[in-house]
Amino acid sequence: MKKIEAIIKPHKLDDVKEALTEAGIVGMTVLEVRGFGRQKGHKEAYRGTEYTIEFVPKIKIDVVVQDGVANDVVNTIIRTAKTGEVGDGKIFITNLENVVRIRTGETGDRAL
Amino acid sequence: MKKIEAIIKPHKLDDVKEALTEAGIVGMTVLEVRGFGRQKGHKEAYRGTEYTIEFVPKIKIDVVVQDGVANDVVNTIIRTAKTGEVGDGKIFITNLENVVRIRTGETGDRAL
Amino acid sequence: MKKIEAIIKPHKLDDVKEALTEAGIVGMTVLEVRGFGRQKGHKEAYRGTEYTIEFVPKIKIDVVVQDGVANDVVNTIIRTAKTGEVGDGKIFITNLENVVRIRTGETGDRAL
Amino acid sequence: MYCKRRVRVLSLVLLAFLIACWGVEGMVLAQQATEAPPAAGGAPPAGSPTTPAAPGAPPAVPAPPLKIDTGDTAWLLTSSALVLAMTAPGLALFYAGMVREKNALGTIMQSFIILCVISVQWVLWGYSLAFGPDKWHLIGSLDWVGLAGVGLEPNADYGATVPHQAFMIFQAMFAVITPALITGAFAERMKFSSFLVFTLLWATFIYDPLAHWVWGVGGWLRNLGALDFAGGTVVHISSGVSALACALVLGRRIGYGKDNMAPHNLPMTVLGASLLWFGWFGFNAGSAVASGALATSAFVVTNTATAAAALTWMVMEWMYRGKPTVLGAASGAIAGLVAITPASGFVGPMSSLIVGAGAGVFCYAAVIVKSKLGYDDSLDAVGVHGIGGTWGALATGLFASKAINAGGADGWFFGNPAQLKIQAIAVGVSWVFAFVGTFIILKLIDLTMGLRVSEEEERTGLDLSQHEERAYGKA
Amino acid sequence: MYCKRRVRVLSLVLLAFLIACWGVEGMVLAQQATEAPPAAGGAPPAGSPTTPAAPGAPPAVPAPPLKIDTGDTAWLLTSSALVLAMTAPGLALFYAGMVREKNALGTIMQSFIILCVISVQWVLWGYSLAFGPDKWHLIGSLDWVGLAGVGLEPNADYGATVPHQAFMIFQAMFAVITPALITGAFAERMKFSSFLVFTLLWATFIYDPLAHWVWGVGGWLRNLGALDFAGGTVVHISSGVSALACALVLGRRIGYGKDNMAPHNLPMTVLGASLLWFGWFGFNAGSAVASGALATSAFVVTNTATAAAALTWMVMEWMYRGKPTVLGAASGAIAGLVAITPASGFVGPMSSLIVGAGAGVFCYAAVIVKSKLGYDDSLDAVGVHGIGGTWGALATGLFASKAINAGGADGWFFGNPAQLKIQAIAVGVSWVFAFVGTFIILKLIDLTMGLRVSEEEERTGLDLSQHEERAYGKA
Amino acid sequence: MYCKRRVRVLSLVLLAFLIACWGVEGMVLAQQATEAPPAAGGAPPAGSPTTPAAPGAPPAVPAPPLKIDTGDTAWLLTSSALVLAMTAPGLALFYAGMVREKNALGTIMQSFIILCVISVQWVLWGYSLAFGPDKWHLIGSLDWVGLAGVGLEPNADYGATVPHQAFMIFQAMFAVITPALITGAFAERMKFSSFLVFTLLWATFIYDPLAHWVWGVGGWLRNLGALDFAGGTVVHISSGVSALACALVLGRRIGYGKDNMAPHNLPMTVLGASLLWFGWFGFNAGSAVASGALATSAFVVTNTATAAAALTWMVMEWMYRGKPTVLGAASGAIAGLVAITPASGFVGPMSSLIVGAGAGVFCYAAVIVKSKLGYDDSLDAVGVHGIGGTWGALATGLFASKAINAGGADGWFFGNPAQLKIQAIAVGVSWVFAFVGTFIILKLIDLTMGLRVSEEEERTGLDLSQHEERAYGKA
Ligand SMILES: Nc1ncnc2c1ncn2[C@@H]1O[C@H](COP(=O)(O)OP(=O)(O)O)[C@@H](O)[C@H]1O
Ligand SMILES: Nc1ncnc2c1ncn2[C@@H]1O[C@H](COP(=O)(O)OP(=O)(O)O)[C@@H](O)[C@H]1O
Ligand SMILES: Nc1ncnc2c1ncn2[C@@H]1O[C@H](COP(=O)(O)OP(=O)(O)O)[C@@H](O)[C@H]1O
Repeated sequence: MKKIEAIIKPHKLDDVKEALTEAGIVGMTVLEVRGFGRQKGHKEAYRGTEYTIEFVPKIKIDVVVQDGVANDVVNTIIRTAKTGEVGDGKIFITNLENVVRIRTGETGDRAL
Repeated sequence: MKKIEAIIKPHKLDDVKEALTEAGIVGMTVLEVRGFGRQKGHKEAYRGTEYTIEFVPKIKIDVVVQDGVANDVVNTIIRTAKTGEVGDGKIFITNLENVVRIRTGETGDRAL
Repeated sequence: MKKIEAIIKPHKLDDVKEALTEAGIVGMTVLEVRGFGRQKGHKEAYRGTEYTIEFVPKIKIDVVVQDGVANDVVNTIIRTAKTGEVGDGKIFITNLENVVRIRTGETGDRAL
Repeated sequence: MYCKRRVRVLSLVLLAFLIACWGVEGMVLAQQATEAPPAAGGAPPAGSPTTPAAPGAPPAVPAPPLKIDTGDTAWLLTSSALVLAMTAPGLALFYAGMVREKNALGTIMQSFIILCVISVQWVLWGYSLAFGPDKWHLIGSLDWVGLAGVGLEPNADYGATVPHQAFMIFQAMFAVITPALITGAFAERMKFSSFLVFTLLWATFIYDPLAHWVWGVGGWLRNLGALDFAGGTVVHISSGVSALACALVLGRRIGYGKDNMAPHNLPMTVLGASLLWFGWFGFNAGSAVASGALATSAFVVTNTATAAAALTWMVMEWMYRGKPTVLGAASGAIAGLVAITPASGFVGPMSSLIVGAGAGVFCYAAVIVKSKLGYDDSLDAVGVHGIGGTWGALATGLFASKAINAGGADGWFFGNPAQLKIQAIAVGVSWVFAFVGTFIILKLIDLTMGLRVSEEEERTGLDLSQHEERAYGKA
Repeated sequence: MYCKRRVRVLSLVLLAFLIACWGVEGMVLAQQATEAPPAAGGAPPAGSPTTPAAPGAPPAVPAPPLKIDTGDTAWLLTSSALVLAMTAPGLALFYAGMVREKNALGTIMQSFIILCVISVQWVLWGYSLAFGPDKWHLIGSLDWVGLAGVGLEPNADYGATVPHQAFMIFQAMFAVITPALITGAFAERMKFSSFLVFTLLWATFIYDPLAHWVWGVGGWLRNLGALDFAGGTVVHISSGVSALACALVLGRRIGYGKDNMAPHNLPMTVLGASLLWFGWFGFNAGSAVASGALATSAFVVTNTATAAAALTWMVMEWMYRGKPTVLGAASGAIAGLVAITPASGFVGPMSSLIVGAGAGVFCYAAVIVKSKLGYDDSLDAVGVHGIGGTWGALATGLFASKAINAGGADGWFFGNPAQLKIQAIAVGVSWVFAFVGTFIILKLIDLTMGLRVSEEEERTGLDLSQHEERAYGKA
Repeated sequence: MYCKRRVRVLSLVLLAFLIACWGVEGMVLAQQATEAPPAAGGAPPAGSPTTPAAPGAPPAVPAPPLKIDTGDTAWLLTSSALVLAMTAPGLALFYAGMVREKNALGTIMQSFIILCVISVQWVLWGYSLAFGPDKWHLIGSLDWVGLAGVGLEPNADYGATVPHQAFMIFQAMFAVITPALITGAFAERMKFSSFLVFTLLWATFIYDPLAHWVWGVGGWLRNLGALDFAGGTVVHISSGVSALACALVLGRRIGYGKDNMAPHNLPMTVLGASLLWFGWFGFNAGSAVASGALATSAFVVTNTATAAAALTWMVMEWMYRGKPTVLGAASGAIAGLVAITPASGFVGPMSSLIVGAGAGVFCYAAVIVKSKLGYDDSLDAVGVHGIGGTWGALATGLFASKAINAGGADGWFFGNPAQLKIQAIAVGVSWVFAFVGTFIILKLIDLTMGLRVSEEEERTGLDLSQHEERAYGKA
């Protein structure tokens, strides 16, 4: 199994989720993160003080899939999360040793 | 070393934490995530508008342990986080190359 | 490529980020987590009720780098995140199968 | 299908409304007719414990038509608005800040909807039951139902210088806040529909009679000489004791004593507490039903007792636990406001320091003791209102002075130990009546529609389970 | 370089200010001169629909110098403060709670800065246009520009017992809140600079004339006999209908109907709604411009209608959707406040129950219908203020009674069907005038400076794009 | 063990309280005796700068017993409640929104507990020091300690138509808010216990004497003819300058200039600012100690100056930095309120526009300059209150006019340049006195108990380190 971690722009989450669902993915885990990279942050000012905020809000999606469909999933994410502008994000792929479904104790591909 | 990532129901955190502590685990890292899976979300309505929220609040626990105890840990989590209903969550197990303790610079099993 | 996950004290984030930037790292992803370990938590009280909060606020930094610079990065983090007191945190190193840049579709080291 | 049903429901309601609208025409006409003529009370104006003349005022001359005083009316209307602000946003936020995030809206809703329900109940029958012409010294008659006969002329009994409706609406705000105080006891677990039924029954069968006994002309506790300037028995003991019944009948929240139930937003709670303090000036000083010396005195002692109680609670906590807390200071302030309420028109500023300090001591002790006894009075309605109100009612029997209010009485420390006994009777009666009455109402509801939400709903929280809303949405 | 520019800007501004300061000396002197002598209006006091004598008051004797009544003035000043609190914090929070987090500050800012802009506009020329000596029954003259002639003596036309400036500042608060209500329609997408220009033009060309027609001595709708106690047409229809024009001209928010646009902070919204309720007592009861029977009556019906409307909305929702919501109850309360506004000085408490219930029914229906029609009135300014105001203005024609206010008129249900026709005319005129006028202003601004922020700015949110601030900072 | 200690503490306190309760009986009795007889001041009523007769009022006839006016009293009580709301929740939220989340409660607590501490201090000795019978033109005597002799009859010097205690409690709210304003300077780093001691010393040794000099009968600055209607010197200069001393003595926060210290909740700050605006009507218009022309005038100029200042600050920022900010508009409003405070009973509306605009310009400049100078006045108490108060006090010397207030004086622009000199003296004296006095108090505390929390406590935040609470709990 592969674990696919995708960092994307927040407003793309719905599109990505729908596309993945259509592609037959039934589970994923999502969290809010702050990204630092080529995309510039923004300025803020409060009375006399100015701050440059270098971190940009991002969404991270974790999807665990069978080895066979990993490529499809990556491509689906690329297709739907892309705007073509700096800051679209990255996808990290790791090998997973095992998966367990807590409810049933099933392991491996059957746990997905 | 193994990294065990468990996605569980939020109200099970205390039970899991206690069971792991009893099992001799001295460290873990916890974060709030939103899960998408077989468990259904809920509806919300604000004046004329209705939303279906498909993401469910979950807790993710990261525990890094020596290879030998990984199985025990997984079983402890299954035992304590299980309610038997859809949405109990998943456990992902990955192989870890190394661990470092920042305070001392120790690495490997000694860093845990 | 290696994925380096560092759990650090929140007020050290700026220092670590700057040091990594100076060391030539151009991207990272940051999130807020709660840690449980040797460092003690704190007490809170509300009217007649007292709570012991065992989880401590921490920051997790994810940095993905080429294999060659992983060691440097780890050392940089150790150097800047260390206070010498319990709770300075841990660094976890995993092997990564692949990285993709969503904007361009580039993979591997070029995607960083 | 579903959609069609909805459209049908909507049309039906619209139709029903239009018919209702037409139908009430007659009733409205009839009512207006009774509104127009001055509702000149037959009885001559009498000095009464609740609306005593300001010291030094000329003795009331019987018979001449009562005249509205613009200053008195301005103060009473201002006070009514202030007391409204006590319930919403005041109490709503005070309580909501103390619950967990998942119950924030459900808790706010309880105060807010009580404001709506009782505002209507009061106009329709509540005011009549509480203040209408006396029956057997126990209850007001139904003569004033729908405010029939409650017009814009002064009523000699309840405020000789303000429109009768001004007194009515001021009292409406009291009737509103009292059941809202109870919600602190059953926070985070009561079914919304059952809560609505409870509120309506409680207001009608507990609050209205009790208000009549203590404040209504002819009420038996009033006749007995019990002093309760702004509601120590009627408002605070009644709500605090009913809160105890609620906590006992409903039982503890799931996870009580185990899960972290820390307040989700203490700045919200302090905001609520501050607005309560602000509004309480209307509550106490407005109870003079006139603007002048008595209102001023009530205002001053209210502020002094509150400050003293907040400091006392904070210091107690500091000594007992090691740190002074913000929630403690805010709770102490509320305890002080509660305790000074019955005394506010009868005691001087130095006495009020002691009344306040006592509130800090007793209510803090009550809250600490509660956590040992193990019943789950979630937001300490018992400890603050039940104990604070009891202390305040008794303290009135100690510190009351005719030098402050010639229409009142002297307390023990001013040479009249009998007053303390009268106060004790009023306290005892209120305790028993409120506890037994509330217990019966709760049991009735429990047997018919059930009191608590299901376990899963409780875990999910009231916001989603009862209202399908979340307090803090994420984009 | 950049830094130097800044320093230069700063010095220049300081200099300019000092010169201005000196320059206005003459003007100020001139104004003070006109302020000192009593601005005794030439016309004898006349019973007027907006400031009718309290029932039973002795008939006004012509000629003797008008005397300030301390009670009336106290109530009017209190009311002015209450109405200020309606806009900020009331409306600001009510609206801000309903938008997404990224627009929270931008939404708050709109109400807050309108308070500032109109406070100045009103003193400089707005009051003169609205209430100044009549021109052609259509507009006030410029005689009172800069408050020339608006002094501290009573003005017989607008409050014979209070300083003229007290009436002026009370009305200022009405002029403030009206454009602020509109901001609900274009929330989350309007450019700040364009919004400022819109506000100033709208106040000057829509609000001021309309206020003159309905409330100004000589105004043609007032002469027609249209009843509008506290602003059903002037405030609520005008803002609600203008909101419709805004929603249509600006178009929908990006992602409307697709993205989750759930309110980011409903406790904030309920806090705002509660403060609106609190402040509305000043709005309606203050419109008696005196403290006494009429103010009391307005106070009572305001509270009753509001409660009835909140309950009705909640019940409608419960039947139609399956759950009673907190936002629904709060929205219903506002709808009730809106509807009772024009009627508040003319109807009795039983009538007000129906006015309130009607508001709950009609406004809820309007909100449901909107979501089918597809225009994006983001925070339902049309459904609540447009529909609620229209219902209230018409209901005044049904339920008004001279038994409540001798200076008013009877409505249909009290034997005078003609009044409903007059009300309908006033409603129709307000609708057309506000819609057309707002449409023209918006189109002018759209062609010159543009109305909406860019797509990227909208996605980022108003807080960062318009103000470079975030509502909730993280350390 | 631990538990036993606690129980013992609790019992001891309860016992102590009961004994105290008994013990004070005598004292209370004694006090009541002095309360009862009318505290008729020997001196005939005199027009005084702080409580001037309304223009046009009949000249005061000496000797006849003073009569309480219900309208005046209603307004003064309302104003007292409004000023209370300025400190809590107003200022508490205004400041708390600007700090980091970890200090939110600690910051709220400072305002809240000052309200409690000073409410008690004022009743016990503060009022006597400030307004009691004069000693050497420098301080009030201790004759009125514990409010002895401060009864419910009017006092000719301080309000001939309201109960003396009404004036006392109104002034109490001023004594409360002044030290609370200072807390902005030492936010996020002061030890709670030291802060309490500081507050008590500062109130007693700085505020009370200064209030006596400017407002007390016999006070030397009052005798000099210095005009300060509602507290430009007494409240704002004194707090602003003391804030400067605090910022200098305490030093900067850890991480100042490096860490992100962005406000954690700006909606909370705007809510606070709006409530300050709302309450300030009581502060300024209430300072007329009567309801009528003067109160109305103060009300109008307060609103106008505030609006003008908010707009000016916003425009300055827009030009200087490129974006108008919400915090800027709110800050500008407060600056305007500060500046108009001393002038509010003496200037007309057009003058107030300039006073307001000046506040926007000067205070914004002060805030910008601060960030270059490098001292850490965390929430800009110096820039807003020190500079705004100074400008307002001087502007009073420019724009005051006897046409507005016959009991006042003319300013430079109305032909009396001498007034500006008097104002300048009062400003200078206040600056020196407040700065030196505060400096000494701080040094004393620093040497004995220390001023700042430890480094680790500061990093953790005041909420957990000083109070063991968190503002926003997570379930
Ligand atoms: N080396 C890295 N390790 C971890 N996360 C990274 C890394 N580089 C980029 N990211 C994440 O990807 C996001 C997008 O990266 P950025 O360089 O801004 O744009 P792009 O991917 O389009 O080149 C960042 O905000 C950060 O969250
Ligand atoms: N393929 C997956 N990848 C990542 N996370 C997943 C995946 N499938 C499920 N999850 C996580 O596990 C949670 C529980 O999954 P769900 O399908 O609802 O129930 P169950 O595990 O009982 O079958 C989800 O909410 C989600 O957070
Ligand atoms: N076995 C573990 N698995 C995952 N996270 C851990 C583990 N041990 C420690 N951590 C994380 O590292 C943080 C610091 O650990 P702690 O034991 O307190 O201090 P130290 O690393 O200095 O010994 C913890 O708060 C937790 O977030």
